Amino acid sequence: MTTYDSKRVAHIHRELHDHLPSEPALRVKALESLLVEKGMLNRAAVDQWIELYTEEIGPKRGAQVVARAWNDPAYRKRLIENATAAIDELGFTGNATAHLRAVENTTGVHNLVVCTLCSCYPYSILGTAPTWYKANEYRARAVREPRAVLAEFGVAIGDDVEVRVWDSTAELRYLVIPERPAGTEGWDEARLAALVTRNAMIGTDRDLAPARKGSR
Amino acid sequence: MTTYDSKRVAHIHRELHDHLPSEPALRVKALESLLVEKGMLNRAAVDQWIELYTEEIGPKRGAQVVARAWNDPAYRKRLIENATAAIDELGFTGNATAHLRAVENTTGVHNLVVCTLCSCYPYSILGTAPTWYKANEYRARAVREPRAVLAEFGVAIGDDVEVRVWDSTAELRYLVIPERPAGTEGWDEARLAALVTRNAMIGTDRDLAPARKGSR
Amino acid sequence: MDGPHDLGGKRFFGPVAVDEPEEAFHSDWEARMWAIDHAIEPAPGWNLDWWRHVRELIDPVDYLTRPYFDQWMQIEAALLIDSGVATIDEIVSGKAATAGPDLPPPLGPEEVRAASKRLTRYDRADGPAPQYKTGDAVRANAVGAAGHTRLPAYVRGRVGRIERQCGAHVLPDAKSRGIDRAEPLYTVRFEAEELWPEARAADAKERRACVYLDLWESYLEPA
Amino acid sequence: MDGPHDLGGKRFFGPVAVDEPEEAFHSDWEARMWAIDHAIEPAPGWNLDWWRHVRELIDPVDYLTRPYFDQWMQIEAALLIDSGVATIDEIVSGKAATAGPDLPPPLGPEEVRAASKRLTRYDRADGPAPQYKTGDAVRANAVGAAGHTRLPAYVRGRVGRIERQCGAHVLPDAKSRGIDRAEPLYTVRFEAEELWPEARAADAKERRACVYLDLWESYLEPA
Repeated sequence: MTTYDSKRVAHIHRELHDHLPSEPALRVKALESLLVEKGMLNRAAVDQWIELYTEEIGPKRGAQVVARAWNDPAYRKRLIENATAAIDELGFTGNATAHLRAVENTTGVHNLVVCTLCSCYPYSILGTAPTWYKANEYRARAVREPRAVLAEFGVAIGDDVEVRVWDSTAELRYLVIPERPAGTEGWDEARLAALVTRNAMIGTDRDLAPARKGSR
Repeated sequence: MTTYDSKRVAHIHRELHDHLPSEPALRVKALESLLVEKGMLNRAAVDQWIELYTEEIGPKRGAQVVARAWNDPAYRKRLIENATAAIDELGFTGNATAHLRAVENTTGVHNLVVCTLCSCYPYSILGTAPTWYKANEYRARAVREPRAVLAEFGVAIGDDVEVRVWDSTAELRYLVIPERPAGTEGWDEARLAALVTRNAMIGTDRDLAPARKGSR
Repeated sequence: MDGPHDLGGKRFFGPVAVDEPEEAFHSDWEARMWAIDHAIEPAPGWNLDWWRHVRELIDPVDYLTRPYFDQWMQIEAALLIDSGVATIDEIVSGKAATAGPDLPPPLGPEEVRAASKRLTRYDRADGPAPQYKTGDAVRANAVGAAGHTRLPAYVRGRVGRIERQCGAHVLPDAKSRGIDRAEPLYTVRFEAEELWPEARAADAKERRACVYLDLWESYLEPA
Repeated sequence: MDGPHDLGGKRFFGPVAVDEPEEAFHSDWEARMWAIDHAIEPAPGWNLDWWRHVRELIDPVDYLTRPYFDQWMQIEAALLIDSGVATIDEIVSGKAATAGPDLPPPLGPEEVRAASKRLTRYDRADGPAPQYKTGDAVRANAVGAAGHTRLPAYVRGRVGRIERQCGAHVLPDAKSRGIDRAEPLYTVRFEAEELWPEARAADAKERRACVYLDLWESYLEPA
């Protein structure tokens, strides 16, 4: 059984450090083999998880949620009030979205999501997290110098805009609803969804104007 | 001129990280050559510094100070009151000892010196600092779990003893005066000094009883 | 815990690597490690808060330097060893010397879709009532916690305002020790000027900014 | 500055490498780097507080992983580049492309002994009088400083007692920006129970312990 003993585990980590091969792929391969031999893992389930998150579960889901909110004020209201219930209408609830909250960008507000302590992320609507989101640099800097971080993503935030950074320290997960760009009046949900980038839903993208994408 | 610009220097460090060879010896060799070419360094002075700190300046000096304090109560008093002046009597003032303070171990008190923020050390009486003193492990742990650290040095500290850790955060430097061990009555300074270890003067050694050293 | 994971506000990390291909997985081993973790019961008695704490306990330098999913591998290895399911030799060799634990059969491929839709709730309807209300000024504990906690160092001792009550959620500090105890949770807003000394300067570059954190009641005191 | 150098109290670093040969230098390159640093004027306008800050600004992972004297090399390289004395190409190649700065001739071997005896004092007789006296309770600033400071994170927001007044010493926070300003310095004692949550437990392993730090007046407020 799990011991919940911090010192014991720190010692185990040092042993692992000393004995594991350096190459991650070799480490994972051995772990997978061992788990299968122990009867704890079905390799076909691994394949299935990869397929599901490669083919189906990803930022396209979040984009669809955002597009619907742009086109349907009643849906937008439900999304703000209870995001978990609102994404469930589209069948998108699941991994890490039992306590989802949607936060809205406006002319005067920009939202940015981070997890400084680990890598919390709303998987079932955004898919797997980008590497930069989980990296030391983003985790350290997003709360302290969000404008400098956003500038690296090509996003300039004026002094008149309030930047709200959401540090996912509990089991709440955050979805940024970007502003609907001008020039998209009358567009249907699918066409709008194609404008919504993954980064816009994390907050590291802001202006989704179609011209910028060179599109349509 | 020096810019005092933190961001600029952080950027320079990243450039250095990207361009310097990984091997420290190669880095230092190139630096030395460059400084000589720039007229900023005399190689013979480098050799002289190494010789001085290898042959002459080292923990033997501190041991002599401690031994004198053990044998001469008046000297001990002066050492406690103004350690810089007291070591100057022996010609030992110099690098990093302009503001020296001596702290005494007793039956009920053990002192331990650390520099959590960098590696401050009283060079002119203890010589160059041991690698462990400058290492992450010691710097992180000495203030928080001094008994556990001392145990790794083979030093057991009872619950009845107060551990005082001195974190060298300013330009004061610390010298621990260990307890004079029993069984050394009548010993002269030289004989006593041979018992005093470098670690005892940092606080990572405590019991200097001669039997323990298998001596004399 | 004062560990390497507590990165918020730490200075002079380099630029963010923004030029990353937008794909679910960047390599085969990363994909497999991610999926293994979703396909197994990591260890008897484990929970997510303990899992996070086990990551925090990775050697500080390894924590900051080893690839992200390599750390997942090491977490799982540590969970297996800690709970007595595997030995370090088995982890290194990839060969089982003894039988596995007495767990239900592993997740089958046909069960993956349902598992992906499963909601794990952390709120507890029967938890205690909240002591603070929206708008209250609160100060985060100055001292932190010896074990796992979700109070980052950068808000310790700082004053913020309750933005909203979130109900009672399971307290990670307790859960990571195997105890399921709910406590009122709040979203708390801290102004940049309260958190960062440079934000107080008249010529501060990072103006008009704030950070929201979700903090449990025992992390807070009235301010 | 909230940087990687602020190591005091950070958890789960490994054992101390106690089995180290007791010799002045462990390798030739370490000895030479140590001695180079003692034999040069590192850069025009440098001072020791700036030197320490330049070390703190090393990439956080490099700070925690590169050998100690390798970091001295990198500090000197950064000082030379920052002050315009050398370019990165010169540092890498070891070959000077331009003449050196207009400094006095370097230290000669015959001057080394005298240099080793030189006392650099940091107290200032004409500095301001101290506001606190021995026995006063003081609380260390909760917020820290954006630039170089000698207030470690582990005492921020904690209460200690003035053990003694140390006179007025040059403030590193200012000196590292090129400003020579003295401020009263104090040795302050903090009890382990005030600093470390686990020391408050009834079964705490680390009993009867305290930490003394030398702190400047502007780091403190009355408690």
